[in-house]
Amino acid sequence: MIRSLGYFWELIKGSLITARHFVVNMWFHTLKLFGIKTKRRGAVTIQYPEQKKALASRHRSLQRLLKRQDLKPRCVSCMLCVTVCPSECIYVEAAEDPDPDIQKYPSTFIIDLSRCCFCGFCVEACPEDAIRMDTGKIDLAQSTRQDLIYDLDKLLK
Amino acid sequence: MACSKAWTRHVDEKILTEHFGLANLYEIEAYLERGGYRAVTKALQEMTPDGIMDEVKKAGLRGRGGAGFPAGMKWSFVPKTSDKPKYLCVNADEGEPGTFKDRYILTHNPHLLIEGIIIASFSVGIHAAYVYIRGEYEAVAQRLEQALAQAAQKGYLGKSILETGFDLDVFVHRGAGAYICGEETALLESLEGKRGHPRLKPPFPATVGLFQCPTVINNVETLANIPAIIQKGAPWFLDKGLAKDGGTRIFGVSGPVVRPGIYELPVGTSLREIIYTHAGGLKPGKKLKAVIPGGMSAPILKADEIDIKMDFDSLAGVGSMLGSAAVIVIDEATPILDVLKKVAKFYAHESCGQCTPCRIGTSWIHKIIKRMSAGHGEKGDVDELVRLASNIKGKTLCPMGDAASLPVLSLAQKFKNELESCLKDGSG
Amino acid sequence: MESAGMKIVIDDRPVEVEEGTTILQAAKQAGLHIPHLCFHPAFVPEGSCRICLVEIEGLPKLELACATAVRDGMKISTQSPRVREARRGVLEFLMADHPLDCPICDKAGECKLQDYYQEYGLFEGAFKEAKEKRDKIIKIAEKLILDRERCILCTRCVRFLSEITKTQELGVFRRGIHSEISTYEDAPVQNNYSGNLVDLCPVGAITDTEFRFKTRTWFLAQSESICPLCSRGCNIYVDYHPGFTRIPGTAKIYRIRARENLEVNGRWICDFGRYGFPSLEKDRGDKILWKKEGRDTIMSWEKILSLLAEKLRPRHRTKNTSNIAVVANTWMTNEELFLFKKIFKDDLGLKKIFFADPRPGSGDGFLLQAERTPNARAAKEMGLELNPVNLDDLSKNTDVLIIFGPFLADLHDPSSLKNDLDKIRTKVLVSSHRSGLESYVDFILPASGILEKTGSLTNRDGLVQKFSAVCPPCGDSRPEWSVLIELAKELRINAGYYSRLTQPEVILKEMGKEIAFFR
Amino acid sequence: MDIVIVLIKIVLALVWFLVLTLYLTWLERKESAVIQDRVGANRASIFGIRILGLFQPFADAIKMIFKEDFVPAFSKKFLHTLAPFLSFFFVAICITAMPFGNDIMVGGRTISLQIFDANVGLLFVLAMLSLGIYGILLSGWASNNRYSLLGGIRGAAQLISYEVALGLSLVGLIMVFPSLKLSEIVQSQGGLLFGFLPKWGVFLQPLGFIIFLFAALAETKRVPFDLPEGESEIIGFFTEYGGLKWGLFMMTDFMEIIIVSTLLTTLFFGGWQVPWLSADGFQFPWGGQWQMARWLVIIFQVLAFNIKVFFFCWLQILIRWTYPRFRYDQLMDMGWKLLVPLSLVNIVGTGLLLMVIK
Amino acid sequence: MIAGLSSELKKKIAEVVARYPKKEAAILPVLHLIQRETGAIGADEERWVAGLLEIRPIKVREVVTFYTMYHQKPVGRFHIQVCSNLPCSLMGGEKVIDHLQRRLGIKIGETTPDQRFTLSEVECLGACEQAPCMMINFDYYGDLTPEKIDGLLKGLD
Repeated sequence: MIRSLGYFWELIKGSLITARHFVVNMWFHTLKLFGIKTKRRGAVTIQYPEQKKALASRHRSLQRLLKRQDLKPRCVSCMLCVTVCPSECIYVEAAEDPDPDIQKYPSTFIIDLSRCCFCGFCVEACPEDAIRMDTGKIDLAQSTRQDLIYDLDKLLK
Repeated sequence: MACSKAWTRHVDEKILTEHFGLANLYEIEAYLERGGYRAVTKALQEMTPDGIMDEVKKAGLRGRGGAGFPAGMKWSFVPKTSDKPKYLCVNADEGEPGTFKDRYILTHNPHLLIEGIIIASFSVGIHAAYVYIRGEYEAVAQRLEQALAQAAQKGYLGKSILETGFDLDVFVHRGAGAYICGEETALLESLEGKRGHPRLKPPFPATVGLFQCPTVINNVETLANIPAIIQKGAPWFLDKGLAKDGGTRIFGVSGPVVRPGIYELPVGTSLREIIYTHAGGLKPGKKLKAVIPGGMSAPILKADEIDIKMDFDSLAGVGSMLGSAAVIVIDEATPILDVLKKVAKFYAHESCGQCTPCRIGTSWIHKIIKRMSAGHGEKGDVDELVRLASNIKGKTLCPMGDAASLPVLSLAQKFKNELESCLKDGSG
Repeated sequence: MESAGMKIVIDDRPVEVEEGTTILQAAKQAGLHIPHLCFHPAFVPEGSCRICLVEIEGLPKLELACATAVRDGMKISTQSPRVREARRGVLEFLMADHPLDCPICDKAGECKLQDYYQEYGLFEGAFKEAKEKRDKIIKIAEKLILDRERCILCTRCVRFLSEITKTQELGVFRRGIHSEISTYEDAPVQNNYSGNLVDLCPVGAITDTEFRFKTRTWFLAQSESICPLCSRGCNIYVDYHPGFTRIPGTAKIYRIRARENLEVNGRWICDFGRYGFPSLEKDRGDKILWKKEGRDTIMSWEKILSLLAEKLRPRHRTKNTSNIAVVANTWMTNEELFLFKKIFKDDLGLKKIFFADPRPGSGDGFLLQAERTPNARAAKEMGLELNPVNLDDLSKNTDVLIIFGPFLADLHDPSSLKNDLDKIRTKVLVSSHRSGLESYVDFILPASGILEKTGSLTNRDGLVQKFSAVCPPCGDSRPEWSVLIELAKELRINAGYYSRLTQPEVILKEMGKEIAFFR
Repeated sequence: MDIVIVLIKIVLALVWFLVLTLYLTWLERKESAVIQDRVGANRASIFGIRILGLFQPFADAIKMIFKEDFVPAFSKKFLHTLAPFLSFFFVAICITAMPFGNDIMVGGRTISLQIFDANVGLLFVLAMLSLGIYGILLSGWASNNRYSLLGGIRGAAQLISYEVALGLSLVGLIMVFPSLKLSEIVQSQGGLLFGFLPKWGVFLQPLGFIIFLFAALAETKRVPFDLPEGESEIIGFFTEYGGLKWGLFMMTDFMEIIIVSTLLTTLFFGGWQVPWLSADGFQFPWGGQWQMARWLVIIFQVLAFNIKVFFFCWLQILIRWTYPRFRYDQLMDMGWKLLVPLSLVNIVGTGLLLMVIK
Repeated sequence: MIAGLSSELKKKIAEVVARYPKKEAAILPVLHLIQRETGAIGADEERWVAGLLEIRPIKVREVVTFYTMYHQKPVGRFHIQVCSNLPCSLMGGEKVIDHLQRRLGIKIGETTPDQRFTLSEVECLGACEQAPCMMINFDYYGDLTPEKIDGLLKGLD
């Protein structure tokens, strides 16, 4: 019983730590409030929409479809992304291109972002390097479900 | 004949080429004068078909087309009892670069061949023979047709030859420019009026051949040897050559030698002797680099390998082959890459396109060599050639795959250093 | 001579086979697959692809498995390093001349070349030269596209057309690396079996405009079924796409392929059957409707069946069934025809039983039959007379009419049909398809299409072939056998008997007890 | 007139109480943020004016008001609705007994800055706090969710356990300041001990203070003692609540913090008393004094009360953001095996001490 | 063109066809005969031959495209075929080709505008002993040198 009371001291120590943080941070906050610039800041928070952190080079963000030199989509609608997609958010319909070297192009290419889990498998699977997730767009919230359905035009932009 | 001079040159009097010097030997009268058709008379009137076959077997006559299969054996494979007609096909589709012996026989002494055909047909029981002659030999074919007509006139062909009741018709069939038709099954297909695609073996032509009937296919030179065997006997013939490989062979020598031409010499004559004694050695100022001993498909021999007996077994012993006994001499000034390029181009052009390794492999090899000779060779290309050639070798439907891969293999292996010096240096 | 068993050993597996068997067939018996591209069991071996090479003990060269007959005591190795190396070599050659466009190739996923590459290849391509350029989109038939770059010249197509259809529309032109499959001038492949070329092609060289670019093969569920479009009863594969959850209309049948059954159709099906499947999916009725006072009311199965039973039951009780007429068809399965006969002929004792079947077409002398209905034989075997519909007989003194199937509309012209049907008070239609009959009847019961139900069919030669459902029933529809059973239960005749018949298999067994033919 | 005055007092007290409650939510966010090197809520704005997120509570309130009023299926709708109101009510009523300052004279009237000065004020407060258990039990049961029910039962067990310690810890205090009247308790903390130390409860009853602090923290059901709720994993009694009703539970929580703070202030830290400040100004023990106007003194005192309350609110939030949760056996051990015996010891000790002094 | 076949040729063809147990087998000689008359085997000739031999035209086309000696398009009056294979090229076959190209002003595979000469490069002609050699129509010419070629060309016609 007595032995277990040892934690009371630890409790106090703990409070002192948090209190110290409070006091120190409060001090810098107060200084800032009065317009005094200090090297250290009271908080490490990044104020998101105004301040943005640089995205990692390997980040995955909104998909985009790449174009050929003649501005046709690079996609040959092989549907490997459709196959590999774990959340079944991609839908492709193919059509015949008059150019025999291309042959197949997507007449419909839909990514349903409300299902997308941004795993990036589609990018990995693509044999034509036609889809990438490097737009840097990560704030994708929309107010309707329909707005989250990205079609060929939107993805090619 | 626009250049009749060219048709006779440097002839050594022997079994086949004995009377080649005569300008009109192809006329039946001249031939009969020289003792022609005596063998036919002897065979048809004095011998039994089996007796002829035994004699030919004993004579150790091996096929002169390239593979060297004993001729007598080939005949004996044909079923004795068959309600189907049997056919003889004479392979005169001489397409192998370096080979021109059959042309000589056909032009100078067509009756010798006709005699051989009659005896062989009698022995096997054949009543129709086709001479498949390459399309380019139009003049030769005409001469043969003329000889056939003359023979028929004299009663050596047609119904009841020499009143023995034995019928035989011989037809000339011209090819139309496809090396592959020298392969016996492709020849059959071509003769049947189809694309010259080799057939799967078995069944062998001896049982299922032309028009699905038993068929014997022999080379011109092989059949041309038959009359001598019948007339002079197997021991005499065997004595001319080696124990298992009787008679003489017509060696065709081409390339930068003093006297290119054909030389009928006993089987087993050394290559050096052929080149230096008979063909007169290389032209002044040229130095021997290599020799292809048996037509383009034979693996090459380097200059220091020419002390070899020219017979099937000896050449097989050094990894080459006698083939059609066409000796192509290559001089020091010729880059091996050029030789390789010619070889590869020829086989890529002549592949029939039926089976995969030959169709794609030969063209692949040709593309690599073209690239190399255009100066874009890369490190490892020579090894790649060896690898590709070995992938073709032994994996194709017909022997053409081997024919295409063996020279490439031997060239790439024996002249590796020279070939690699043509590559871009560095890792390229 | 009695065919002596040949004892051979393939890959350490002893097998005993008949004389004349090829190594390939023997290996199949031993449960081994030897790769082959040009070989097809229906044709004489050609031996041109060179991928079926095997090693035979004692022979210096590798031999073809497709063309070499076994000899007693042969020891064969299909997987020795030499064999694998040779196959790899052949594959390397094939790949060197084959465009690596699997992503857009419709054969991908069921391509032999892909399969073999996975098993024997897996190398980095050593081919650095320029690939041969060839024509890629050649229309060789109304529905067939030839891609010469993908062609590996196995010539299966050529041989099919010369050996099976004997029409010889395709040939091999030129030679060597330039060899190519082609039609003569502008004479396309034009026979009723052209679709088989797609199945035959081991790679994606011949594709089918009906299937081309539509989907990828790995999305498809392959089901075994029976072609219902004529009385031959060809065995088929139906490739069904279960659909994308989010996109409506993606669940559908993409193609029909031939299934091997040497007794019935060999390895082929006709184009009429192959390309006829869209008609099975088109114009489907999927709602249970009662046209109460001219207004369509959507109903449930329980309600509509009890309504119907109420109309039929009193007549049955009073043995007054002469004013009931039924129209059946022979697109119904054996089980359905049996139940139909049981209920309407035996139990209700109806006299007015008619059959309305599709009009006969013309046969082609090979597989396609003039009789365009899959089960007429069964109806005959059951003792049902295939009386064609006579509208006068049908409508005379008839109060209740039950029509199975949509075919009545095709057989009679609309105005006389309407006139005669208007004389009947209660008209019921049990049909899988919309045909125009809907506007004349009061009750519409949607039936499942033939690919949506399980059962069996009897072909013209009397072969009973079972098949099972390819896809789920469309909308509210139900197979006719289940409709018939539920109706029988509602009628409360022989209730114990019908409630035992819960599955088509059970019904078939019951049929076997009663009709010797189906035993 | 008295009624008017009482009404005014009620309104003022409630406004004070509710505004403090609201801003305690803001404070909690901000304080935790500052402790954790963050910024905390600063987004809520009116026409773009943010002022440190001070509008956050209003945003929360609006959000909660507009959320769906959800009642689980098969639950008793009435009881389900009643529970949060009960909780809220019993805590809110406690404020009536709190003395905010000394009596003031307005227009010849003596007005105490306390709504209702019961002579059992302390017992009243304790009783009301205890009644809050009903809210918890009721919500747990009425939710028709076995996790909620378990949460409610855990809550009741915890609260009852700590109520004992809470009550006992104050016995010593009552013995020292022999009154249950909160105004009197505050008044009697006005003097000095040993001539310089304010005669605050904490100095007279240090052990009692500690026990009371722990027990009171447990009563608020917040983090180290949040077993009834345990939102992150064990799921508590108001799982099935949302919107305004859930908001009421949250407000109750914050109001309990305030009540506990006022109790701590009133009982142990001299309530509105300012050390050395008498009715006419400061009289420092080391001599010297500051004369002050009467109204200034009152303001000082009210201010002092507020500051003390505020401090304890701050302290409780600090504690909540410092410690991890107890395990249930530890909780029970501490309540029954530590705090109750200790408080008994405290009572006996205080009694003995008082006897000795008398 | 095919209608104008001389009766002599038709007789010859009938005789050739009779040599074979199956009519189809006569295709090669018949094509040779027709090509000699018409210069090339076009679709008309193919159909005619197919009709004659009771096979389908596609079979004729298969054969025509397989063998190098049949021309689908007419060649010049003098078809010069130069061997470029190994034995000939060892003796200077390439030089012959170069010379001919320069002399005739056409490349390999081309026909002179006056339709007199067509130049082809062929594989071995089977006259290696007289390398380098060439064939003008069906006549062989060996041991070629530029001077000899010039003389030959002059002597033609």
